[in-house]
Amino acid sequence: MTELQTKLKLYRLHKDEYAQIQKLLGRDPKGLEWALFSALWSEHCSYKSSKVHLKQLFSQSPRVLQSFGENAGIVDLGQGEKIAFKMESHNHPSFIEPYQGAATGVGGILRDIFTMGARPIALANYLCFGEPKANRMETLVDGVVRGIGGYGNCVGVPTITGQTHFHSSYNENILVNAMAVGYFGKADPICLSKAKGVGNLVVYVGAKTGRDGIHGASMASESFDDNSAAKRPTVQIGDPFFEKLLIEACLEVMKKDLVVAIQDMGAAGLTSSTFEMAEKGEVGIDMNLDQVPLRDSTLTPEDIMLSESQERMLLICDPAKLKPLQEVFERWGLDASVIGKVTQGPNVRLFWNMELITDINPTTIVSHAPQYQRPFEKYNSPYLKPQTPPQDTGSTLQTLETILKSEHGGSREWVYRQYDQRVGAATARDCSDPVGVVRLPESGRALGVVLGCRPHMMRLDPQFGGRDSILHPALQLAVMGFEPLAVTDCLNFGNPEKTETMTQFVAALDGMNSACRELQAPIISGNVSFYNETKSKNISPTPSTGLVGLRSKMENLPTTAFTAEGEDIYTLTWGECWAEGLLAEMNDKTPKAFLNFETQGFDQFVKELTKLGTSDLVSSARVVSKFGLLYALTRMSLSGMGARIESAQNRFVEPLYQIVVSTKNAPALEKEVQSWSLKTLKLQKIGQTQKNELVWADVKVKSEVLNQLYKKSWEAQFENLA
Amino acid sequence: MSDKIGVLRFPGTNCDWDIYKAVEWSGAKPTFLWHQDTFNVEDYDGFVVPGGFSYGDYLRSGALAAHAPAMNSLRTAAEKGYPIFGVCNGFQILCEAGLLPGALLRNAGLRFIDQMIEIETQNSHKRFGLKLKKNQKSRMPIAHADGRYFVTDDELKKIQDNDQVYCTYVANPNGSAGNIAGVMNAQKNVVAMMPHPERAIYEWMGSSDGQLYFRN
Amino acid sequence: MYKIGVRIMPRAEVLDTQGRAVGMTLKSKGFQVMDCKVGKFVILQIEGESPAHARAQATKISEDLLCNTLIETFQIEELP
Amino acid sequence: MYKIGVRIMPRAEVLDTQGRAVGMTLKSKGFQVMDCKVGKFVILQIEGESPAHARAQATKISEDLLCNTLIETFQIEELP
Ligand SMILES: Nc1ncnc2c1ncn2[C@@H]1O[C@H](COP(=O)(O)OP(=O)(O)O)[C@@H](O)[C@H]1O
Ligand SMILES: [Mg+2]
Repeated sequence: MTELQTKLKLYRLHKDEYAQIQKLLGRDPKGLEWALFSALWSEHCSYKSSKVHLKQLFSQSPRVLQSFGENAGIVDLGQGEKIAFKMESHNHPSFIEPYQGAATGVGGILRDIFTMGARPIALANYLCFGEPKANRMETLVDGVVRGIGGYGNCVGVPTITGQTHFHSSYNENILVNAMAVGYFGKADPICLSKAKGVGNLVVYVGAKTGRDGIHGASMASESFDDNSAAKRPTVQIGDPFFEKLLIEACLEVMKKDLVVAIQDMGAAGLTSSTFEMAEKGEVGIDMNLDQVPLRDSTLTPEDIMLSESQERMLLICDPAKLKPLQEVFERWGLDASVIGKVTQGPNVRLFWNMELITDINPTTIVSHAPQYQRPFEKYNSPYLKPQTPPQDTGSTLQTLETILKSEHGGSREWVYRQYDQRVGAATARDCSDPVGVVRLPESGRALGVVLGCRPHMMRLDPQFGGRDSILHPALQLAVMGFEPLAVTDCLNFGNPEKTETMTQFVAALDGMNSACRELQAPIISGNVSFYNETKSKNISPTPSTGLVGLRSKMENLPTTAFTAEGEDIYTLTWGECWAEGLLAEMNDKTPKAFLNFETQGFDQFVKELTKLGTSDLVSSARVVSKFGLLYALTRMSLSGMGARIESAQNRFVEPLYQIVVSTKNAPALEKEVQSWSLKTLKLQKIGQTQKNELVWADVKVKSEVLNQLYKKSWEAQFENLA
Repeated sequence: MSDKIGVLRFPGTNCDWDIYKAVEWSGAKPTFLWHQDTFNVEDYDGFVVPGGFSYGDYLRSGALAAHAPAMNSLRTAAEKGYPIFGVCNGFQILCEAGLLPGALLRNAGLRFIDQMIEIETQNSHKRFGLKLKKNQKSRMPIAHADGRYFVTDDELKKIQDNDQVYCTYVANPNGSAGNIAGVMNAQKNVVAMMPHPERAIYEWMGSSDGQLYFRN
Repeated sequence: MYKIGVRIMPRAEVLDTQGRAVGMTLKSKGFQVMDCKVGKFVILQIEGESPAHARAQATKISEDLLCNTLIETFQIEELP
Repeated sequence: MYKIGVRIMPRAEVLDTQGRAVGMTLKSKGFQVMDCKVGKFVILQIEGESPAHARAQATKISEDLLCNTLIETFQIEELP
């Protein structure tokens, strides 16, 4: 290898990118510049394969105060309340060191939220694991769950919802996506990351810089191979205790108006924070790298610029306010060190012991990062021909038992029991419900958080699966009376240099985007994680989503299980779409499906449903999901109240979409639904609630038995994790 | 006239506001007390040490917080008979500070547990739970990794004989000795429990049984 | 400057659940482990006039803070 | 039967979150502690043919199970 080739490999730059750098600079890159380009032009920081597509996203609505471009999106809830939220992946680090990988994933997403001035009030996590018996899987599941709990519990932010999926495509590439929601009350300012004010100081706060995660950003932009083990020494360690101090101190200085701009040091650490702050503010920065607080005195300037040590922030501060700012941090036991100042610019200049070592225009690195139009094909769904769903075959009860015992149909209580779901004393619905609910402190209204993306739908049809990633959670919110407001996402895909991956990516994004547009629920923040590929095998495309919804009051919140005897049970079914879904996969069958979705009127349906969900007409409700209607009814019958059902519907085919509700007032419910005049919607009475037992044709089984099966499956799948 | 309640705050305390709001709900007046500052005990009618992860639970839960300057004042308050209430990490801190008998070890299952549980009152407390009746059941959440109450067998007998057991678990979730969920000192002014009554104030929280622990 | 190690182990009468769990795992993996106890090890760099002085400091620190003598015992050693 | 101690400490280059918090507290209490690291100590009772054999077992156990070599190092000693 030539010297140049070695260098390109080390810094993970393509030779075309090198040519582009030469052109931009008018010379060869030198010294530290290599590291800067490597970090900021990595897929992770530059979104170079996805940007052209992300630009098309529906991202605005009258409620949106901040969309892409800042650390997190912000939505106005009215009455002086706002929320910031975002979701992010930590897949690669979690596969290497599951505890720390997952923990630092939570820490990172929390920083993105409080950087903006919002106090974190809720966490959620979306997890995809391989088959339970796959190599290391038990260790990975254990470590990831402990890590998420270890961090979230300690910082004192409740985890209120999540999802856990299993599939062989994740055997060697698990997904760990974490979402955080932050709250602004009437008096809380929004803080941005735009540096400004020539002469203002650049202040470094939080943990000292160590060797953690050097080259992390560019590592996350590569596929896994057998050498991954050798890349290990860069494990980042998270300290939730330190983060808690940082949250309190940062929110305090923001509230006291002591900062001009603030940015967390996330991927590519000091490099991305410095250059992005300067670039956004169209100013220069002079920074003395020798003044960066170090944990390890042998770090070189390059190490310092690339370190991903956790729990660090970069602030811009008016010199007159430095003293009070430092006092706040000191009170919380943290250091705030001046490491530079804002200049006229345009260049960022980095000094090492008084010597100028880098002098470069931030625009060159940030805005001129490459953007690729990676090849993809037009996606055509194979499931558009009308078909009638297949008939039930075999023993229904046996099939139900198999489902409940499997890793797909069993309880996730083992997971969420390890999360503090109620710290903050605001949780109204915890992880045992699909929608997590917290009370908004000032107005007392309810905020609902739910995650979307069902990987088995993505495997079936990435375009419909993308649409489903929005519609399914939106329905879950609506039926509980929450108006779906906005969306964050985490687009986990394989290698974008492969046409197949890009085709899936574009199709999924198209599905998501149309759904968001139809519901007027914009995507306002998110993250793309490409290269989820190990030894050339891609994961199932997995665009996980997080939706937030607003409910005007806490009263009449439906339960997700039957609670009262003698209530009438109805299904509300939208259109004719269906899929054989997860059960077919479990039986190693290629699922059949009909996915020609009727969009006309769906937005009205969601609106009407939201109103219904806040009325007193619905006692309990559930969106029929994986494994179809029988499984949904089973889930509603676990806590002692069952049902007697009469319906000719296929028990296990998954309707897209269908909702089960129970009501005390059947005539009023019927009248209400008829008044919507939606011709695509079918209302059907299917039975009544009754004590202790679920009965539907040949199925006749006690709630208690179902509950046992549901709860025991985890132990059966993971012997050592009971 | 409403009670003045001092609520201690350590680095890493995260139920401080939850306790603050519960105290406020009860009609008393809460004031935060900062770990680095000593305080004048006469300015208050009682004290709460809230839950959380003081000092990240490093070394042992509550161990580092037990040495804060504010704890010296709290010790004075304890000696003078002021009512003091610890919840979760507050319980751990009070044990580590020697204000309550015993210690809290890692849960028997070695994992953090968040769960709605039921406890049974054994003895009421003059300020934090005066109206609680013996054998009265309350539902509220636990959320802890180190909740296994440990005392030597002799000591266990002593605190049982001396009516120092405050509440017990109906179904022991963590391996606590004598199913103990909450305990008092010999003088019965210092009391603490692992479950979180401040997370069970309003029906929408899933239970409002925690009210009795704050309201007199 | 002296480097002092403090070894902190659970008392015999306290059930060491962590040790028990590790021991069981080891046995199930076929290791001939009859017993396992899990404790802590703390390394302190102490400024002091003499080794004896540093040791005395470490003892005080251990009694005050590092060790809860109700449930743990400790042992001090000078490290190279 | 041999009694083997395994001392497991965070790697030098890795952040020791516990040590940082404990060290801070010790300093604030006025102790002359310049640095503090917190690790684990595991005592194993091992059935083995010889001290060397027991040590070898302990090493294997440490590598396989007790120590996460990504972030920790370990050291083995025979205990009396
Ligand atoms: N990783 C996780 N973190 C928190 N909660 C989770 C997690 N995985 C699953 N859950 C919760 O477990 C419950 C059951 O999961 P599942 O059966 O997949 O969902 P659903 O109830 O939507 O069918 C859900 O309410 C979900 O919120
Ligand atoms: Mg950020």
